[in-house]
Amino acid sequence: MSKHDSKNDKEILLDVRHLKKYYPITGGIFGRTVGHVKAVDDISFTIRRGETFGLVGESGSGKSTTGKTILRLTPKTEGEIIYKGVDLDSLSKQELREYRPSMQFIFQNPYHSLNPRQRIGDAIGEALLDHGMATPAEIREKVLEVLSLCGLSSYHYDRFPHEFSGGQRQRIGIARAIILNPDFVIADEPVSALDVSIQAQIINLLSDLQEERGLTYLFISHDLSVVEHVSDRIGVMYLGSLVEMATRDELFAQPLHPYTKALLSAVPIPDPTLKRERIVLTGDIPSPADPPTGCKFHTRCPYVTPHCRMEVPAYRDVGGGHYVACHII
Amino acid sequence: MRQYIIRRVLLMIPTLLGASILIFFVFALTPGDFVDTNLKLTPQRAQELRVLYGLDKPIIERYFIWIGNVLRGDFGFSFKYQEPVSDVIKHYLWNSFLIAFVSSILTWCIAVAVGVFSAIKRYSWFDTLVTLGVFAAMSFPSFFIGLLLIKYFALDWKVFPVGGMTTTGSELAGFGHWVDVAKHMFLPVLVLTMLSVGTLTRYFRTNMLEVIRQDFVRTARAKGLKEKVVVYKHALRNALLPAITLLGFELPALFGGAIITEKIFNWPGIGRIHMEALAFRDYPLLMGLTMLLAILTVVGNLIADVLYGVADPRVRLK
Amino acid sequence: MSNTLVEFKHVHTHFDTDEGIFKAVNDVSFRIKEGETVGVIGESGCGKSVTALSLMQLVTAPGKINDGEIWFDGRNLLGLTRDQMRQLRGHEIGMIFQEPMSSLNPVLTVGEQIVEPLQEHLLLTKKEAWAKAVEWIKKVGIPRPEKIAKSYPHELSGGMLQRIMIAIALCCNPKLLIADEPTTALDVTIQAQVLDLLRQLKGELGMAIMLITHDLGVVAEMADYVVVMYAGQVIEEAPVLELFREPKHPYTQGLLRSKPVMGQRQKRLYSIPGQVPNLAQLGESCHFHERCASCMEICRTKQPPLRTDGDTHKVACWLYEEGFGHEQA
Amino acid sequence: METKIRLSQDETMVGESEEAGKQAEGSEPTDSGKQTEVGELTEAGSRDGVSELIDVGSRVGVSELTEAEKQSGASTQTVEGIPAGTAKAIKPTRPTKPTSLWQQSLKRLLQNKVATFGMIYLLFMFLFCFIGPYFSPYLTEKTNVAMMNRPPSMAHWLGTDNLGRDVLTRLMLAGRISLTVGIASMALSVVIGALLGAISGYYGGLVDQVIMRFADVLMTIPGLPLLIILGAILSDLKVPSDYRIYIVMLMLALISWPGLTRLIRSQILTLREQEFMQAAEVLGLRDRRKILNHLLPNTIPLLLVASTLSIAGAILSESVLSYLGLGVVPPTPTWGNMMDAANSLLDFEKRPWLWIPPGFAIFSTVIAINLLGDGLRDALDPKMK
Repeated sequence: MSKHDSKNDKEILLDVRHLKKYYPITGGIFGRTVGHVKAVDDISFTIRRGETFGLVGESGSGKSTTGKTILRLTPKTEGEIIYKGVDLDSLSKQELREYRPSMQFIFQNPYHSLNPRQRIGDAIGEALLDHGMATPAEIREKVLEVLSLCGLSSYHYDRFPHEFSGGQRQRIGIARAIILNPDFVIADEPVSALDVSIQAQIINLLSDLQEERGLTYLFISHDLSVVEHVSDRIGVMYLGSLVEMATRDELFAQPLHPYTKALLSAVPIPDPTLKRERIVLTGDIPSPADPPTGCKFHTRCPYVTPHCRMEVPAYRDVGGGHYVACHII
Repeated sequence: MRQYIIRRVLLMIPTLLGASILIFFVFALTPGDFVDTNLKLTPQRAQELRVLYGLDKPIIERYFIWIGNVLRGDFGFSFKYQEPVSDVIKHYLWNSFLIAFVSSILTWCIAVAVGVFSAIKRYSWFDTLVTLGVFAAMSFPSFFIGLLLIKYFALDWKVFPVGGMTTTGSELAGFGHWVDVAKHMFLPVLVLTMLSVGTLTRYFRTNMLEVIRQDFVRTARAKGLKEKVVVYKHALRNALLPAITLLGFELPALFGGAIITEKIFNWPGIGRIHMEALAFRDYPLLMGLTMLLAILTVVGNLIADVLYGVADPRVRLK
Repeated sequence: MSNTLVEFKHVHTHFDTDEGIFKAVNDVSFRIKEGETVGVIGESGCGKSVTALSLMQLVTAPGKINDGEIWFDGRNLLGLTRDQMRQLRGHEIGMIFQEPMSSLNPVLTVGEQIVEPLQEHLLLTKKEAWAKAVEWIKKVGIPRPEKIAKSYPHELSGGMLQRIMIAIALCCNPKLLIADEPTTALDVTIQAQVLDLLRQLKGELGMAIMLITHDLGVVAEMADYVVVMYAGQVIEEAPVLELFREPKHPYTQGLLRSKPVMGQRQKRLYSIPGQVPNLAQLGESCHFHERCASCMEICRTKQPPLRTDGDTHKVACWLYEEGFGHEQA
Repeated sequence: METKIRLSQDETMVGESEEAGKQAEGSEPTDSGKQTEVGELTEAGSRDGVSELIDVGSRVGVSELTEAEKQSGASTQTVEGIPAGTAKAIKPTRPTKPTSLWQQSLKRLLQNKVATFGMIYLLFMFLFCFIGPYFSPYLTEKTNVAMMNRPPSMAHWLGTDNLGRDVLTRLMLAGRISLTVGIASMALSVVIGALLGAISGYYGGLVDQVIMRFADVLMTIPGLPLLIILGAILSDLKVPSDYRIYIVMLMLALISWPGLTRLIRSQILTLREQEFMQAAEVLGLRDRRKILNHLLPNTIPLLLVASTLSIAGAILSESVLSYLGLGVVPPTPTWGNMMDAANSLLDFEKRPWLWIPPGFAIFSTVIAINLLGDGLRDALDPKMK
């Protein structure tokens, strides 16, 4: 993704500090809390304006929960979310509503993220009306403009979601998000439910929009090849914690954390001539309800030491903005 | 699982209390009571009786007396039968249970067989026939079926007795008695079965259709198992699973008595007692009966949930 | 030259629904040799799953195999009686599916579900079958096989369940294993484990594998020979090395370029425009012509036959017919 | 097993709501973004190839949609080796009229022969009851002792009753009352049920607990016994007969609103978990718009089916009550109280034309409503089965 020069891209748009999201497990007769599912366990990272920050991880890594907690779709347990210098939690319900247009979200499942009984024109234009950013007269014209921007035609305005394919519905979801002219968009697995050829169309659309409108993305995905293509900086999550974070080139050129190395080697490459020595992790992903003690990856790590079992490794910068949480590095 | 049951039992208490309040005040607030129905009494004698039965005390006080007794198992005293309510209930309960139990067994067997079979033979004539039959059974007013059966089977063709439990004045004992009761029982059981078989059949058919579409049924076929093993071992077992909860809901129907059917067939069960108590405004008996129904329903719901837990390994092992 | 195990000859499987007749499998012909892994790739709706289900004759209503022959081990399966076919399933042909979490009966223990085919096909006694089941659970790499045999499917992870499915499919030593998107629902690291297991078992048992997937990486890694399907038809087939080195059909070329590949970053992804045509309205034309960059007049009117071009590389495109297109650069 | 009918009718509804309820709780939000494009792309959720194809094919006139695709895709394509954009653009044909889900449901309903038959029969029943009497010569209802208890004849198609009134005309007039009571009590219980269900479903917390506990208490007492007790009390209060109808409506609504409340509540809970509601949250829409534009339109299908089926329940309950003399009492005729002619042995055996027609009227109307209700459920939302 090319860097965007017009705005001062050094400004930090989003600063997440020690974010935690615990789901209580109830037990006993009166349903008191007997434990926690640590879905997001002390995550910190920053995103600069115009940048695409990739968040990659497998099931149960907490990447989607992170996205939803940042936008206050689910209440957080601890930590701060500073957006454009303002702590989102200090805002009242009404104040938060006014901030909503500038932070948008693109959902993973094209079939469930659109109201089946609402025409797509209304679905896209509804928020503009509700925020008073356009008068009813202007609505149709503004929606048509954003429809063509996203590769859809004017006569789609009155159509209903069930008349579109997966790829087109994702375009509608994107149009609905960008019509509010947001600065920051979280894309939660936007292309995972699509076929390869349609995936490429949506990825290209997202990068065009970033170039034209200077958007900043938090791109969440389990697909490493897609994340490598779209991101400037990438964070790798495992069982609720950030294990490594670096610029794209550095992360793929020399991954440090054993999990990142295993993850990169596990991705099948569409090149039969390539014979790679693959690190195959043993065992299964532990359940987030009772994570292993010390470093959470120690149960599957090929380089495990007694120290890893006891102490949680510190998440530190090993030079040049390359963060990693591992004892043996 | 155990904690879940304890929590459910604790939750039952407020619900039952609420029900008892509702029942008591529905009766207490209505003008007139048992004493009024007996017109022969002089006003002065009537007042004496009221004091005797404690009807003159303020309502709230009467409620606590009543609920206090109920907690000790004493459901009060029936005016009409001049004996404790619990004895009246005990006496007639088993008659109702008899027809209800037989009818339940019949209903469940038919419903499972017909429901499952019509699900397997989905677009056959049998399936459409069953669907129409199900809707007919659900739409019949209970008393209408009863009257029709009596008119044709009892009066015109004289195959079954018109009503009652035994032919009047017969001293048959042992086997002969039971044959006689069986003859009397046939029509009421038929009515009760027809009324409930509709919904249950549809329930099993829908469940079966749902299960047949599941992935593991396709896996069973991919394993090369015989079709009847696939259907009756894999699919049926999963289709019957949620049905176990319905056993719990049967409880009130088993002991609560079928008010209309027992009235039409003059069957000496709880249901008919219920109607008579209404006619005589025998409120203590009515309150006892309705409270019994409430308890049966709540216990039935609990049993339904517990059975589901026991049956489904996914819940049992949580 | 190992002889042919499976041969599809002009197979037609159509779905007669109220929205028209869907030609899911539209005149498909290809071969699978003994001990060979054939990868069948294509996007959603290209008919790859239905082709496999046609071989197993598990096509559910309203689908029906209308025409063509499916030869297996010297017999035309469509000529067999219902019971003869049933005896083949699970004995000569094993099959595993995409969703391991829902492919096992939730109320039966894992062991019971492995024992069934053993007793049905190998006529083992209950005790012998149970012992063999435990042996197979160990063979597919699951620790504590005795305990696992007695547990229920919901107690196991996705990866373990897929291993159980593999045990079920292979326990009667079939000649062919059909794997319909076996690792799509699994995490990358677990997918690597399952693919390794499949390779190891193939080495040991030497069965042929029909691997159905949409992931080009998995095909490149596993398959010896690749068949590309689009809109119910085979449009290209070739040995895996040749197909990846020199794809001939524009659709295959487009697919290979649209997929972001780790380590080979492109500035912008090539994306095939448009989407898969409606299978109920397929005319007498090359079904890809609307999306094809090098579409010619004839493509719009006539369907190209599948022609061998070079010794083993077959392609169905007018560019490779004499007198029409020019030789591809 | 009267208690069973009402219970079982409720039970099927409750059964459904429990199913929906179960989905509402759902498990901890797993974020496995697995690329199960086959599974996820198919809304209907059935796994095999069929749905994958039907989904692909269901797009309306997909070919002309691709034209729009092409513009955005091809124009920015500069890819070595493959000449860009040589294919001529296809002129987009005028697309068919957009079909809303409601039109699609109507089409599916009309295709369902059984449900359409139910609808036509109901129409006939309404005309028969509300327009019929004007054609009957005996509308004035004067009792005519000379014509007492005549069997069906050319003059009186269904004979006359013990007061010499024409049974057919009375059947029509009775139908008016029975249908009105059924529909009115349904409307009442739907309004109460929808309102309380929406409030407890949307706002939850204390208000939800209070409403739900109250509904539970009401539901502990099986419907029919409660109805009979209320009916008995009603006759004690010596209410003038024309007011009785309204009180019977009130009673029927009183026992059926808890079932509806629970159904609507679990539907709202399920909807709130849907992604398009989270999208509404992200877009910062006001509560009013979330409820009116998103929650309500998606609840109406369930409401439509539940109210249709509750009419059937109300008519059945009213007929039982009136038959026992506890509901609407003569002289206002309803199908139920016309049946008490069967209580005297003589009428019952010798004059079946007195009680069989009203019984059949109830049965046929209720079965038509059930067929229509079931057809509606399939047409509106196949998943709602």
